[in-house]
Amino acid sequence: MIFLALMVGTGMTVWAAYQNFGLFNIVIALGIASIKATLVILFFMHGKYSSRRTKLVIVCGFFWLAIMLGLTLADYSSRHAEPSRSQSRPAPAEQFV
Amino acid sequence: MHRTGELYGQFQTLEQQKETATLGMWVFIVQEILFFGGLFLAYTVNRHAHPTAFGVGGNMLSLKLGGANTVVLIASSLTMAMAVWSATTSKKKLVTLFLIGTLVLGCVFLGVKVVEYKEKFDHHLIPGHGFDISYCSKNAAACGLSAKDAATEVEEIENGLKADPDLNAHAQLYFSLYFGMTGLHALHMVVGAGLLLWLILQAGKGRFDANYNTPVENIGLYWHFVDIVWIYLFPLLYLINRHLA
Amino acid sequence: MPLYPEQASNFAPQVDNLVIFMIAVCLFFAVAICAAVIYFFFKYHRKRPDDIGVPIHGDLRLEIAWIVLPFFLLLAMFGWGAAIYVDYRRTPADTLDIYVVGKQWMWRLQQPDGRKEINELHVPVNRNIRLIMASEDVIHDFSVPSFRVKMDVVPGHYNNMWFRPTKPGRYHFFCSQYCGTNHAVMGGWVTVMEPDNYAKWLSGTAASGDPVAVGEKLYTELACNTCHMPDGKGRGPSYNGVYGSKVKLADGSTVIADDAYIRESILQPNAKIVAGYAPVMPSFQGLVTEDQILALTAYIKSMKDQPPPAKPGMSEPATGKK
Amino acid sequence: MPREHYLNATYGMRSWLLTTDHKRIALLYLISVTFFFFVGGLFATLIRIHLLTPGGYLVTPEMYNKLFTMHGVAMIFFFLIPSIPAVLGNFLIPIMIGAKDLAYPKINLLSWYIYLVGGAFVLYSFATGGLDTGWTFYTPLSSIYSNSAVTPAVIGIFINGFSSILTGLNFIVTVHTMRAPGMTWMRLPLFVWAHYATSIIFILGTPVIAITLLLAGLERMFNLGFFNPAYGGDPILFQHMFWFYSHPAVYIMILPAMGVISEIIPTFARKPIFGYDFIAASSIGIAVIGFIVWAHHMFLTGQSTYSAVAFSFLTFLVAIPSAVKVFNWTSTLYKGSIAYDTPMLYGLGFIGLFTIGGLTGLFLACLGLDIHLHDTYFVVAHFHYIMVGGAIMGYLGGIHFWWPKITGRMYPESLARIAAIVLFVGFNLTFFPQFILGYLGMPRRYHDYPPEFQVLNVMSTAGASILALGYLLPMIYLTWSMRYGKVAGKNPWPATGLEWTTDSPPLTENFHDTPVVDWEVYDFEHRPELGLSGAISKKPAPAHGDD
Repeated sequence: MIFLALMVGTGMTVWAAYQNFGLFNIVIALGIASIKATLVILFFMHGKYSSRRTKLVIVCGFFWLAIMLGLTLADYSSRHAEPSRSQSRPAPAEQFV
Repeated sequence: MHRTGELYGQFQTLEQQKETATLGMWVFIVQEILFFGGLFLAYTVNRHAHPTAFGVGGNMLSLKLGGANTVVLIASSLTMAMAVWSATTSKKKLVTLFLIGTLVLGCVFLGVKVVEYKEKFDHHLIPGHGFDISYCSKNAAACGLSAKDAATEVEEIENGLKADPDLNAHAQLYFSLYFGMTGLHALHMVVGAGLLLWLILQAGKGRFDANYNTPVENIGLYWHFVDIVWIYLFPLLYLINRHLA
Repeated sequence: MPLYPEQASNFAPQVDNLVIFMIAVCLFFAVAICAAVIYFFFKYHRKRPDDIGVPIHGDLRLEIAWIVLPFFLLLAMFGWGAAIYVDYRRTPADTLDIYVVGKQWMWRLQQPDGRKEINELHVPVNRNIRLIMASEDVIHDFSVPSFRVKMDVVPGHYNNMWFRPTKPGRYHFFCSQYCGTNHAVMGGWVTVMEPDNYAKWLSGTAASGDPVAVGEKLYTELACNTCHMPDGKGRGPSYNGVYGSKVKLADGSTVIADDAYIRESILQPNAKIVAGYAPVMPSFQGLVTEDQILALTAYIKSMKDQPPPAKPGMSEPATGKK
Repeated sequence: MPREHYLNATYGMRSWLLTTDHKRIALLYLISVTFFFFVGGLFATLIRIHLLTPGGYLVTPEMYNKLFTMHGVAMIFFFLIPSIPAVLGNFLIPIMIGAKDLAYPKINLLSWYIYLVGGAFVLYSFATGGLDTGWTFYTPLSSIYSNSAVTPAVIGIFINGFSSILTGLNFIVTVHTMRAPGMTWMRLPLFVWAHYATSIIFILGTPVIAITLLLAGLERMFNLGFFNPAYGGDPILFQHMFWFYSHPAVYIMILPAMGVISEIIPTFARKPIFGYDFIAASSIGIAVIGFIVWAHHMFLTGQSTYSAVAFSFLTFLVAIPSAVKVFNWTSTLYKGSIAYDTPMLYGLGFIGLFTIGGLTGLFLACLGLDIHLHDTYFVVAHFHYIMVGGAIMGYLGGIHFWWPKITGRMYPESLARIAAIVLFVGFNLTFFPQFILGYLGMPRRYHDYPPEFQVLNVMSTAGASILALGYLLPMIYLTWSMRYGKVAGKNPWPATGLEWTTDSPPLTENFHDTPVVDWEVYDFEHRPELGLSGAISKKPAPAHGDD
């Protein structure tokens, strides 16, 4: 069952990769991957049937991953919205030789 | 030392011992998540900075090989899960069989990976001095491209250069990440294969049954984790923005 | 012995005020805690070896108090600090822009008019100055303690910072981000000058040496002399007596060999080829800077009184292509 | 025929090198971290001598850069991080919770060997060309421009990371599954809580530094590019990834020391610790919040202003759990029965120095001030107050406190008190002047400085020589006491923990029978077996502390 679902998921990502959903390309690809990963954790790895403590450990792992990715990317994505005056990039090349 | 179900000195009961092993494995997997997390972070930031080069780089990978590998690896996860199931239900013959199946699929995966690496080497896609993202568009014959594919590739590289004049440099970033990420993943596979080999020997002696199956279960957890990493690597490296080709 | 560096920019008083506030708050807590520890230490000294203390397990009200009160103090520190930081980052619109390049282990600083200095920076007092900074190799950091400013200089990025010097004088600047062997000597001086002195300094030429001499040096350094020989027998025309004269071009037209023409010939040699010569000169675009071009031009100018070489087949003195 | 214990149960090299006894592994760690402490200390001595004069004539600039880099690498990765957890934690956690050993004794031994292999790589790097990148390994200096032996050092630290990870894994699982009957979470000694919090950081942080340094190493070895600006990579990304571990790593160093102090203070004030649950919770709080403050090391790299403001705020937040601890320790002294034994002197010294270290941290968290103070000697002074004044004071306090348990013998008390005071004075004289140096603008990592900074540098060097003496003393008398010290009983102080109910030194299985805990933590009142019949004023305490 799970195996079939995973196979379908794989097929879908490949198909989706050839479609253009604009910004959503990445969201869709990663969304499907996440669904697949969740299936593996819940069923292949028996996450669904394990103790609350184990579940907490798993959630912690992903939560910290989210902290690392989230806060770092928050820096990168807010760099272009500086409160200072418009940052006209100085003409490079000649001035900087 | 690996006598079936032996109680080690530091424990009071067998349940405590088993519980400890499972918890330990999960904690280990959590640290693996963060380990690969660093790679995913490096990937995300660099892709964000150079989307064109990463798109062009991604299209240089073989979707056929990558896709086939995904199927192989998920299948190996299935056989691994079946092996764990057989162990917990004391089907001793089946355990060995499924474990061998997992190992074979794992080796197929690694074999395909070697073929892919070789191809990248031939196509001058190893970062460093010889790197040339446009090598195949210039030497279609050497890369075994059909006339049509070659034309597509030439066009793609031209478009890429228009959007990103420094395409060749930035594509090296992509391929560094490609080799870094898949290389570390493959390394984990190799370790996993070693563990499987040991498990198969133990299973052959009929050591695992409903009472004692912790090694099968824990190595299973590890194997599934490695599978999950690939589930993310495949779309990130091979798939995103395929359509741009 | 001074306890703080000179206050020489708009930021210095702001930062020092905040520091005084922080020291006051922190000193209060440090003294209170140390005093309490020392007082209890002696007051509750063990009298008999088998004495035990009064079993007090805690007090919720106290715990809440010392979570909430410090929180508000911290909030005040954070807010004040953040306000100053935003000032640092919000560059005013009317700045004098200085380009700064860090490389192992020197600073090159360039005035808006193209004038360059090494490890020296001259700026007028009471003007908003913006530094636009890039690195050629590793990460550096431009820091002027007397101005209380500092910013990393990162390869692949342009980082900006601004300040307004408020007091004429000479102030140390340092490289503050460890950058390899000579990190400690990668520094220099900022000279803050009255505006008219600054203007004088800008127009003066003495500071950077005689441009003719600089140009002559460049002339050999860039190997111009290997083609443009004075006797006109090289692969390129001679400079002698060229400046200001008419030059006949390969397409039959003529131009006056002025500053603009010389500049163009250095950067785009094949645009106007002198009659009788082949278009073999490479472009120096990106290899020479504007002030190097100025120096080269000055040198070429200085040769205008030399007799032009007589070259058979040429009616006019040959020129131009460097 | 002497009583059998873990030290004399078996003999010979093999019985030590292949031991799985957590107590013996702790002693193996004790020897190896002490070795690295003296390696790092030697570098520090040379640094201070070099800085006596502006211009510095002792060593060349290259050599100076190597000295401070190797000082940092040896001290941070091979002394401070493993010191308390791997020595005291290893020795005490199983005994404190009433277990026979850690959950994975073999993995425990393995992590010591991993530590040795990592250490060997790093020493190899020191010996063959040294290392001059700064302990922070910032790219592209480390990955492209440095000419020193970066590759083996990076490999060594990468390997050493797994030693930390396995130790943390062992502790977490042990605390969860190996507690003796009656040892509930709320009866755990605060030392165990602190190590639990530390282990969280080991598990969640260390893999990130491993992958980060691996990527920098690959960049150097194979021309790959992850952070290389020539390929369009971003050196600031390296800093994000580096500090995601390396800031929490500061808490790896200080949290266990806080755990030690939380044991020492109630023992020598002889009363329950004030606000047990708040101290326990603040350990976890520090571990968690400590993970979301890292970019305060990067306020000046050009990270976005919004991000800087957010990180500054979060950094201020982490001050609160630390302050809660200090307030609670101080309040514990109130109406105590305070003894002046050496561990207590270290404990109180810790409170003072950690308070200064913590409060000066606020200056650096404060955005407006960090611009001026960043990368100056102010930072150097601040983190030495935390790491030396905090972590090493805690470590030495703990070593003295548990020395009778570890060796079965007492150290010479009066000599030890003198050493503690010498250390305190020497430390302050070394590092306090550096705060002023920093505010005056002297950048860190300078082999050469303008002459106006000389007075303060001379003071600092003078202090360092006193400090060095302070470190040599315990080294000598502790070694001496192993043979000649007074024999200690089961519970010389006396203290309330489970570790004090067993023999000194304990037997290999720790306890004769599995202990059952039926008392509350740090309770002196209802423990007749401690032999404390002395008077206590039974008046309920008025509910106000100090401040």
